[in-house]
Amino acid sequence: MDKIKQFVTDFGWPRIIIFLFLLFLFIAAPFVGVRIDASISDVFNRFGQNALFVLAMVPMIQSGCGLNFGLSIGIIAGLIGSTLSVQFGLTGLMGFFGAVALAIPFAVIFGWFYGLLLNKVKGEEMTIAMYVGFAGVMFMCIMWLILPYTNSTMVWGYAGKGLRTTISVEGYYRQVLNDFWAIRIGTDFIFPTGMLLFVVFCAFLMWLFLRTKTGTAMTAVGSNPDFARASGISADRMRTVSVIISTVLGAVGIVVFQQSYGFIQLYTAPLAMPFAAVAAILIGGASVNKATMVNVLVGAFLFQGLLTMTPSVINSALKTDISEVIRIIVSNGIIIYALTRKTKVTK
Amino acid sequence: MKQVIDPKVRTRRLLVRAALIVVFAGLVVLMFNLGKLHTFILDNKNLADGSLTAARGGNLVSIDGREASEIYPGERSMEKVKGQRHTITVTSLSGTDKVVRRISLDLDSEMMLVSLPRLIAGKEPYMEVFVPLNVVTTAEERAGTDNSFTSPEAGGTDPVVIPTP
Amino acid sequence: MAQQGPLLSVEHVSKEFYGNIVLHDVCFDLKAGEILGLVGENGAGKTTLMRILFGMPVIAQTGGYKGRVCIDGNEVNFSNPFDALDAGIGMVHQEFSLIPGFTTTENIVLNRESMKPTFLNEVFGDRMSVLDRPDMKKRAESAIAKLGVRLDSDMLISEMPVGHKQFTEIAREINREKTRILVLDEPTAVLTETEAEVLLVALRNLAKQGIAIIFISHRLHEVIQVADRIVVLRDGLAVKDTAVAGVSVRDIASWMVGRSIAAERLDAGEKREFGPEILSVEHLWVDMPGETVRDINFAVKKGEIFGFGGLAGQGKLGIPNGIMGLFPAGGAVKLHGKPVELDEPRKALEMGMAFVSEDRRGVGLLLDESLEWNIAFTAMQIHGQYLKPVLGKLLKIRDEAGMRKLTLEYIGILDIKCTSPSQKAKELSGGNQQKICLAKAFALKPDLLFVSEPTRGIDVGAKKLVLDTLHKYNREYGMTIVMVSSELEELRSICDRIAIVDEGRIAGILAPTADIAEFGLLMSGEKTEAVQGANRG
Amino acid sequence: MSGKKSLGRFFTENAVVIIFLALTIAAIPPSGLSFQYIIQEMITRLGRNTFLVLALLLPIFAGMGLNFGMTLGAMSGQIGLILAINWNIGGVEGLLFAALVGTPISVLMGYICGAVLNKAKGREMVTGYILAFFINGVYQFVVLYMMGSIFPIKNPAIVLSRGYGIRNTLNLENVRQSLDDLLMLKVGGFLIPVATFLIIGLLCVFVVWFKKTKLGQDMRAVGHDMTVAEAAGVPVDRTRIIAIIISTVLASFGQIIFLQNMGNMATYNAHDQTSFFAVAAILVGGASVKKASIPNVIIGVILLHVLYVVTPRAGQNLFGSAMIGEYFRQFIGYGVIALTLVLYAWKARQGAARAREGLRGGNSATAAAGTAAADTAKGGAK
Repeated sequence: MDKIKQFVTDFGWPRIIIFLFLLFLFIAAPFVGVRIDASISDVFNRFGQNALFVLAMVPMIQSGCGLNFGLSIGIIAGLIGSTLSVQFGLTGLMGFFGAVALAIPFAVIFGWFYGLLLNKVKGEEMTIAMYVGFAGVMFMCIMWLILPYTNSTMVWGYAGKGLRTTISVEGYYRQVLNDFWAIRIGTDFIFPTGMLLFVVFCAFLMWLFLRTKTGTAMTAVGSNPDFARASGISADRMRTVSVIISTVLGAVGIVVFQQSYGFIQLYTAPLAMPFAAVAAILIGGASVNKATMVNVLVGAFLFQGLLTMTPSVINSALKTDISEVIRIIVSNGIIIYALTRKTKVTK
Repeated sequence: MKQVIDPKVRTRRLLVRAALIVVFAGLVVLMFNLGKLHTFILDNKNLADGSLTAARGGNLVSIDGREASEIYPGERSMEKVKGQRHTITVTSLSGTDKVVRRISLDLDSEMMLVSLPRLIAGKEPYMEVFVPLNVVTTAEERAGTDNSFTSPEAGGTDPVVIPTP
Repeated sequence: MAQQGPLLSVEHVSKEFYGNIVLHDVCFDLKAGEILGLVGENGAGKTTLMRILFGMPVIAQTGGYKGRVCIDGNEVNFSNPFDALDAGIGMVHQEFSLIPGFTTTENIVLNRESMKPTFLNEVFGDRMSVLDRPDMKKRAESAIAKLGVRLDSDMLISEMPVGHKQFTEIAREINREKTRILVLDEPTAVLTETEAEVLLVALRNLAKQGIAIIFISHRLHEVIQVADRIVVLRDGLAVKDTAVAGVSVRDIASWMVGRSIAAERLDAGEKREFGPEILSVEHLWVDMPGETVRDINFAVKKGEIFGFGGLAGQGKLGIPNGIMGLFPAGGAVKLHGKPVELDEPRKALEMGMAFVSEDRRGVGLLLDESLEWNIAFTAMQIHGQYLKPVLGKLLKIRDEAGMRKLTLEYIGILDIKCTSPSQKAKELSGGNQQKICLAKAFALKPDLLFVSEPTRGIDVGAKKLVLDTLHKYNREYGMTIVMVSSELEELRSICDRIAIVDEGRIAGILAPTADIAEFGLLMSGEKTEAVQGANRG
Repeated sequence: MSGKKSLGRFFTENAVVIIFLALTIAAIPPSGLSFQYIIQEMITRLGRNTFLVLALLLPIFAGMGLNFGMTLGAMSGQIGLILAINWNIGGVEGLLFAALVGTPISVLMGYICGAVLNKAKGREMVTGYILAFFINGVYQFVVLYMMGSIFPIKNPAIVLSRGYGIRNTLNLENVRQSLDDLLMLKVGGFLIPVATFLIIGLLCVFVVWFKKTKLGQDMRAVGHDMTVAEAAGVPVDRTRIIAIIISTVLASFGQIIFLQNMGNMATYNAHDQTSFFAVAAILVGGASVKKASIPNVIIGVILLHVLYVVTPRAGQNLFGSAMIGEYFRQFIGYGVIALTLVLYAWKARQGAARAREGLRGGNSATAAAGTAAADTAKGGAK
């Protein structure tokens, strides 16, 4: 009994409610005429699309920088990589990995500057990260208009310059990961093996990294910066490293997202993306200063499950589009919940 | 710091606060009354039964002393007014006849159809509630914020209009 | 006035924290207009006594106290400091409780501002009154005048010298009309000598106006100068309660530190021989808040246990923290003759020094991590130990098995009581946490170990074990140890030499067998002949 | 030397204002807009936005940073307006009605916001920001699903054709600019909405007066040092909640003033950018997270909005694309918020570091200098 109580306090009521709610949705789905196999397939797909963004939260949480509201910086790097890949006409797996390879250097450079900045503003990271992210996105909006891209699939036809808002990657790297070893059962169930393998591979790398000397030091910095300092660790360096890794994961994440979704979305599209990732990892049980691989996987699954199931089930049951509102309330509610919980490390 | 409040002061404050709540409620009601808009539809048409005909040559109609508008026979005109008590002055364009009527409306009457011939003739009821046949319906719109940040597909809050190709 | 009964009387007050007796049957009286000097070492019970007097919630939370505190002969029992304030007890804490961006006046009348009611009071309560600034200024100035010092009532606190801040604090307490008893906790600690002089005069002024004062200070000559009567606390007992007349600094010092039983040496009669000089420190300054080190010079020989004693706040804690690079520091520090880069903890660790911090929970431990992490972490980061290659030596990751083995080893050696090596550090008791900190340092196999307050807040059994362990490592592995402690007895039981730090400088270095009164005098900032001799030698 | 130094200090302290001023002035000529036009726009926008920006002041005094939760007030004001439109209440009376209805709602919202922020001390800003998102969900639930179904809505013109929920865009013609037109003066070719400015002036007087009250003083104390204030018996949490409540109520009035000037209202988006514009304006005016004044507000509104007026045209003329100007002004808005937050956090850390320098003069530093440094360090650590 005590153990259950302990579990409840550790995990938190909001998360348990969300979990039960999702469970209820799955049970209710067949009764309101929602195909369960299509839903599950959809959940897997969206899980794969978004898991890397959620994973990108881990290093910064671990190093004590808090939630990465500035993930859009990484996403921008990814967008640069993917547009360059399309510009160079890379296709298939080449296109995908080309985009990733082109994005990573930008992500490292952006992440490095972003990390330096966050080191200067300890204690205010989250608010500043958010606005740095916003400002970065708006700056890139200008850049998308004036950078000299020429590939006709990407450029506005009538003006001859400036990138389109939405660029199809059909014929470049659309679904290259999804289709890799994909398992089709019936008409509606597709298991995107390749994408999930890639996600698992990234998660494994992160798991390994957290076990290296540097990863261990990073966790210690987040857990107790004074202890780490007394053990000869430079907190600033570790924080910068964590920010760079987070940014790189954001960049890779958006390319994975694009190949599954089929489009590159530019301009203001990245503005809102970090919030979904933040909500997901918090739903997964992470706090503002502690996160594990389990939090990532559970969180991404729960959150994406919720996003998939609420519209289909609730809307068919109530004949309204109320799911949007539920989504807003749930995802922001969980962030508020995490922010207002007393945490040990207060700076 | 604990502060012991004099019971006298406390009662006084309670009274003041209660009074303020009353004033607040009163203000709401007052604003409702003063600000309530009504629409007059001034109708200068012959009556269906032919008992009365529209004034020939048209009328000048002024509500609450505002600038008068000309209404010719067979015409309708709309006037928005604030509050419940109004004066309608009808002058024939020839300037011979002048009729002044004071009207008091119910709070919940939105649109009133005023028949000018009846009004001029002083024949009750010269005013009836007007119910529009069909509510203005525009093409169905998708309500709500056009996106939420939780759905990346929707593409983020987009305060900027982006040209489409 | 003074002929009446005592204003405040403390009768048979006892207090224990979790079985630890910190006050035992303390009695004293205080009359109106009297200044009582309260002295004692750190941990003698002064702070606890004042907390009881002031109704701090921590007292009630830990089970209350025994005995009675009476004001005007009526027993009082405050549940929070505001009750105490209402009863007329004002307290000036060691740490300033002032708002830097406010003026003197605003601070003096903080939350007791003069107000003029407005019509909005009727709606939103008294806080909608407008401040009556002229009256506030008048009141502040009258409080300052009462104190008899010069203080600009419109100056911002942030622009003031420290002394004026202290006066502002006192003025705030006497601004309360009710204040009849004023408690001052180390009011002169942050003042220069001239400022302290002014303060003492001001206190006498106040006493003449009938305010009773409890004056807590470690500067014994100040106590003698200002107090009418003196109460000496030692280990929770009021060992002396006497008029000040005819008492010398030396007397008080020996009452303060004197023990009935002599320190028990672990090495009675052992002949000690040391190697060459291992650490030399010249002109060390350290900017550690509350423990500023100004100018420290000393040298330690190989195999020696060197002790630092002194009262809290005098800078002894700053020495290891500065050398290990945890706080900004300067000066010349040499280990094995090679200069140590200050402000760089990694360099200090790599050169073979290790540090057990006094701030166990803040600096010493990763409370949310396992014991394995806590013990092996520093060794992993500094020496690259407890890592194993994976993926064909591409990457090295934590060797969990190795870490476990190491942890089990130290759990055995230090008798650490825990459920498993993967238990979280925060779940252990204070004594066992301290052992983890020691294990962490030992795992580095250092040439020189700094231990700071190794026995603070742990029980008697654990204390002995910690000291024995240090002794063993010194004797068996020849580990040089620099130990900083507030407990003189502890230093005397284990150290080969003891330096007493006062106001950021070494007041003197004594042999552990030196007369106890010598230590007391050094701590009180009094130079003795013996010390001057020792310094020359 | 001191003259040079103080000039330098003036520049660093007002860096944001100066950069903005330069940027604005530089963007005016390429925009090709006449001064006549720009000044008229400036007057209009000053009337439209100032009240909202003023709502930010009290939480800054109380040390709670920029109140991103002011959006809650904006939503309350919008509910008031929706009801005024529903019952067909027009003119200034309609606005007053909306404000009266909005007040209790915004008090409740302010209380919720304050209570939540008290639980998130040290990260008020990000919490307030997310709280605005959260309450936005609740607002949508009420307006989109409950209005017309549970709360009866009389006016069919504002209800979606499905029978419940409010339409995306509301026409506010019944109250459009009724406050502005109440007392419109024409001075030298410029239209000046005197009534609006009078209300703004009244609020400024209130703010100045409020700072002199006991509550205002308590707020300052809490803003400077919560621990000391608490020790002195100031009810810290309560004071912070009151600051947020007042701010929320003012924001609700501000949004009503803003919308009456705009003349129509995007039911579900009108509040999205409220806090963004207000915060950007006050920061452009030279305020920081801890310090703000009425001049900051006025300078900020003028500078930000003149820039907002001229950049799209300047972008069009310079780059041949109005979009660049659009994006540029968004970038500037977000950028200035990020920049001032960074500068503030950085300065605070530098200040703490400088306080320590007193000791580094060397080992012969006098005792007095040492204690002073130690003391300021102690103060800084608090």
